[in-house]
Amino acid sequence: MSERASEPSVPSLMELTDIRQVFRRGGKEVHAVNGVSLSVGAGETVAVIGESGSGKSTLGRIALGLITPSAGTVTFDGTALGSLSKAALRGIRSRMQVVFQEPYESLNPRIRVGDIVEEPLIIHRPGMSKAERRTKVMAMLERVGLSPEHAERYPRNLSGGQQQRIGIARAVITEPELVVLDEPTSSLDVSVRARVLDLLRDLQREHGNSYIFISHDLATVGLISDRVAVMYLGQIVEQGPTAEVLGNPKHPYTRALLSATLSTVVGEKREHVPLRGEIPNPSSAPVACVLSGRCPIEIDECSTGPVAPRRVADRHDVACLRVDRVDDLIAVGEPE
Amino acid sequence: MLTVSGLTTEFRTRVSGVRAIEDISFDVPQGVAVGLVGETGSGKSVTIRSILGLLPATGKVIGGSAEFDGVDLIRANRSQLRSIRGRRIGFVAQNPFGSLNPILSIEKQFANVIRAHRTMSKADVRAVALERLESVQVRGPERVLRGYAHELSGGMAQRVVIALAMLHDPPLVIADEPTTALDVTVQRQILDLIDGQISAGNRSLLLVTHDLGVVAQYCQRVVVMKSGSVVETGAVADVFGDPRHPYTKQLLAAVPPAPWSRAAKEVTGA
Amino acid sequence: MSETLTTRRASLRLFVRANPGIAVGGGMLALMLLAAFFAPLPYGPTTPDPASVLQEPSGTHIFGTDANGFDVFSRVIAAGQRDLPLALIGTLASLILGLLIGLPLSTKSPWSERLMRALDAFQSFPLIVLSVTIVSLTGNNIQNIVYAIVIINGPRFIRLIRGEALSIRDGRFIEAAIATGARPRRIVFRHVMPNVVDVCLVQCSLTAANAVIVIAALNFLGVGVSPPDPTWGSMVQVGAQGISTGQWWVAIWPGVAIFIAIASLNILANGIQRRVEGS
Amino acid sequence: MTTLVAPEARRSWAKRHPALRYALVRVAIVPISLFVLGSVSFVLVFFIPGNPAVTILGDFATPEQVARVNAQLGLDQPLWDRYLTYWSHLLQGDLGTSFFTNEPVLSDIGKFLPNTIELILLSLLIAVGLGLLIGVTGAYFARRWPDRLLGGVTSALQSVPDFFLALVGIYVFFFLLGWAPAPIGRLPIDAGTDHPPFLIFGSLFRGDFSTFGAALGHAALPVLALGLVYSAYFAKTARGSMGTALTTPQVEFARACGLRERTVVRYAFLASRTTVITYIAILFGSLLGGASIVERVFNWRGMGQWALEGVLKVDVPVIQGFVITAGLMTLTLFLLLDLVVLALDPRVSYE
Repeated sequence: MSERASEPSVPSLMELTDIRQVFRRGGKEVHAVNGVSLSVGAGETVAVIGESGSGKSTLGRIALGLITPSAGTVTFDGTALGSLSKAALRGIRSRMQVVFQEPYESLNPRIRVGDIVEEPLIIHRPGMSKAERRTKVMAMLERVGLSPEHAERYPRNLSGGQQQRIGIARAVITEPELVVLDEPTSSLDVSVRARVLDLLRDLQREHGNSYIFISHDLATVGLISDRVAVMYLGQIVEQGPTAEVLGNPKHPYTRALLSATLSTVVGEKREHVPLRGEIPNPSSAPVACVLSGRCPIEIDECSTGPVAPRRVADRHDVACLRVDRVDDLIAVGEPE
Repeated sequence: MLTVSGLTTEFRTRVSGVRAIEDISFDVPQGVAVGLVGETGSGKSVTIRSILGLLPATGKVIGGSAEFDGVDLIRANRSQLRSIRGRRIGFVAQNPFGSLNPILSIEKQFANVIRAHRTMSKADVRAVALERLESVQVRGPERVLRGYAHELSGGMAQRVVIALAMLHDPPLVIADEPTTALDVTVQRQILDLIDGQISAGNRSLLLVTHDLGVVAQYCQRVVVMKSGSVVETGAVADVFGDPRHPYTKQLLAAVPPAPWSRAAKEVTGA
Repeated sequence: MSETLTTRRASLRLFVRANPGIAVGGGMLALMLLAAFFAPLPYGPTTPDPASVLQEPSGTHIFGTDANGFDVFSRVIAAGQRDLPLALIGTLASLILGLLIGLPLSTKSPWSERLMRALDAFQSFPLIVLSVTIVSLTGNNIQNIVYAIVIINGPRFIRLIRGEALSIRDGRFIEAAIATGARPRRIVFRHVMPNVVDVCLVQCSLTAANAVIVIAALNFLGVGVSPPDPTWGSMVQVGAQGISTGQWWVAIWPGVAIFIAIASLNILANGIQRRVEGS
Repeated sequence: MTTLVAPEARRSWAKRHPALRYALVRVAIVPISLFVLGSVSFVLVFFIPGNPAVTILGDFATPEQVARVNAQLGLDQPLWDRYLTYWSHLLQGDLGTSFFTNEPVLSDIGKFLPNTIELILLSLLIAVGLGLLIGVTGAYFARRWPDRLLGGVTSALQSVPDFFLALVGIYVFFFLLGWAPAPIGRLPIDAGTDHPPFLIFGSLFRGDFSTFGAALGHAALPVLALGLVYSAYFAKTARGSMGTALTTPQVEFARACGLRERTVVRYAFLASRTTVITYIAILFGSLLGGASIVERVFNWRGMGQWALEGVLKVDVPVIQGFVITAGLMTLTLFLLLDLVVLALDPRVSYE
């Protein structure tokens, strides 16, 4: 494995190696994740970008040990999650946490906000007294921009942004080293989104934790991540430092994703990189480039076998046979 | 074309009424695409549903008017409204799978929409439906026509919805977040399709969205809403170039810079 | 002192205004229970007056008397002592059964799916006949009607609680709890249980209404009755013989009592449903 | 060559027609269910305390008498033998004879079941028709006065036990008004109790209108009592599912396309059709036993009444016969239901 996945420039905290996840759905095999390797450095933010059905959320759950992968290993701080007992896995959860996309659905509607934030302490800090816990909860609420009186409320009495702050408070109260953020801002309005991202960045600065930031929105990712991995049909098609991937994208799919973000500057119409059709079901193991059939610049070789990633620049890997001709995409006209 | 003035709608709760939108006024001129933007709870949806008479049972328009074709849609009776909806105003909703009937074949749904406004033989219905499906770039229209909604992909289903909404060549189309439920790489295809259909027929478009980029690239005029009221109206170039209302400013500032511009800056700077 | 009383009264008024169903249904039920246990009765419900048999309602016997010379009014009121608590106990037993079986079965394993299918088959069976069998076999007394109520309503609770718990377990906040490191027991008691309370409350009042019907039906058939103790169902049965000959009062009054009991429970269920949906 | 191709072809056939495959699997399960049903009805007897012979002979029977009856009933045989005998009889269609009337159970069922089926079908007709009308109207006028009014009517009907409604009906329509005949059976008392099965449908089919009229008159009260009470349950279900269906984006889009309100309601009904049909099947199943008390009130001589009387006397073969018949009917009903739902909904694909 000389051509290992693009490595962080800092000591690695989490290592995902050749992860595969096969679901059986109605007698058919669904390859949700198909040979993904990814490492996350300490204090680093790695963004996993993709559309629905790309396998990015499955990958996030595998990283957390919520799903055991069909193949491949997940190593967290030198420990393989697969080797841990159930109890040990529960114990390690204080060091890795998650924030979900749906702020309201991820909070138990029957539990007061203060108790929700307190729960990780009850589970992981058995030595702590009730008073100590309460103090910590209040401090945490204040830290995420809520007041102590919010502790007595139920989640439904809060706005979407406030609910997501609760989700974040719950996730970081045990000061985990890794937080998986599964589209944490997708369901929030733009104005709220910016402030939640600020909060996430500030928390990282204080605690030095790592983020795996799962998203479909390149603009958001550009604001927060150090490195980006672009996923399509269960594979990483391009990964590298954020500035590289977003500023100098080499994979046709990344280009297509980028061209989907519309500028708010009137008249600044970016090129449209159209893909044919839509993301297919990841039902069979790949016998071709994952984008074959949709790619505007594909050639016959693209459908002969899976395409391995190639290094195109410093820590920038792209799985495409047509890397050199990717600029031709702009010349390609309207869809179909 | 469409003139909305002073539109106010209330929702009845068990104890009292809650005002969802208040004193909404704007125009949709002939041949112009108007973007209606706002965040969650700003009342965009309620506004268009008040105009189209599609409010749920608890909602009621308590003031204002929506003048279209010389008819006030708010005061129009049921049959007047029915003859306008679908024939003079087309409606494209957010989720294509929600919009289509899951149990009737696509052909049957075309037939129902056609026959809502004119009589036509079965063969003619088929011919019209095929032609329309082709015009929205649906692949394999014969097969689609015979099939059901669940067999379609999201993008294809939304194309079918657009074809249904525009069957009678309505001069005004109202689209409610038509791409929010779709995959990222499909969204622009659908926006381009709507855009093409609108400009081809010199129609008007009222496009409801929360995405300012969509407004900037596809609309000429914009109406900005905040908690049930209009805060700013004008040409898109003016409003986006020089926003007057603090809320509009705040909204525009909150949009993250386009990823390529920021990244490109860092690359060149490094 | 009086201040807290007035605020309490004010908040009560507010509650009644916001939850008319709960107030009316619950109030009627409470009234019936109070009357059954504490109301002074004009005649002994089990002491016949041979001198006045099958008398029409009048000033002395406001609901009339039956063929045995019992005062119908006294018996209708006193029958609540048996019917109502029995309905509530049966409901409680059904709820407990539903929780004990429904919660552990709230998984998507093929086994629990199969058990649910078996439960469907059981439920599609004419359960009223089965419950008559069981009550008459386990000893024909009124307490054993609890079995009948549980047989008919238990499966509904199991299905309801299982379905609700299953959809709750699918929820994001359960995944969040697992990701937090919560043990399975904590997830069930802290996260799943509180969220099934709402549907259980609604179902409890519906079940109690159904239980009143079941009790009345069995007693009407003469099952679980120990004469001369009054129950509404057996009173209707006694009166049924006179109905085609015009002695309406013997059967109608206990029937009306059944109707009011069921109606108040249904109103209560609707009220709880509204409140649950509103929140 | 052909043998090599065949399995592959079959597999692809199953893939192309998952619905058909599901239907076949569903039908294939029936014999298993029947076996379980038959065994359950056999085992049921062991839960019955006491000795059937004592039940038959009364408490004062001598041990010799009991032994003789036991031998007659085959109860002295080993359990396994009895089980095999039971099945061999069952497979020949022999359900035994009643302990008390000595009538073959099968012929009793043949006599009483048609009466019950007529009662259930007519009651369902009322329940479904009225229930749909109430439910759909309520859903259409959601939260406005027709909905509130109909909701009240539904709640009231739901709060009356059917047998009590039947008694009120008898008092009002027979005693007070004299519109309905006496509650003494299916025909006037001089016609006796021996009549061909399916009295109402049969006489209508034969064109015997005087019998049809008389039978229909006698059916009016029991059918109304059951139909009204069950229509409340049906109305509640229909109101719920139509209420949901009418607020879907699908209905909104149909309205936005200018479809007539009639068509819009039809769209919503299509969406809630499965729920409605399922509920019809469930009501049929529960009426099978639920009608028994009303049958008794009107001396309808239906299967429910027969079973109820059998149960009260601990007449084991009658109980077994009823269990098997009712089980068989519900099994068939739910099989039909699954197939109908499968045929109606293009989305259902069973895998």
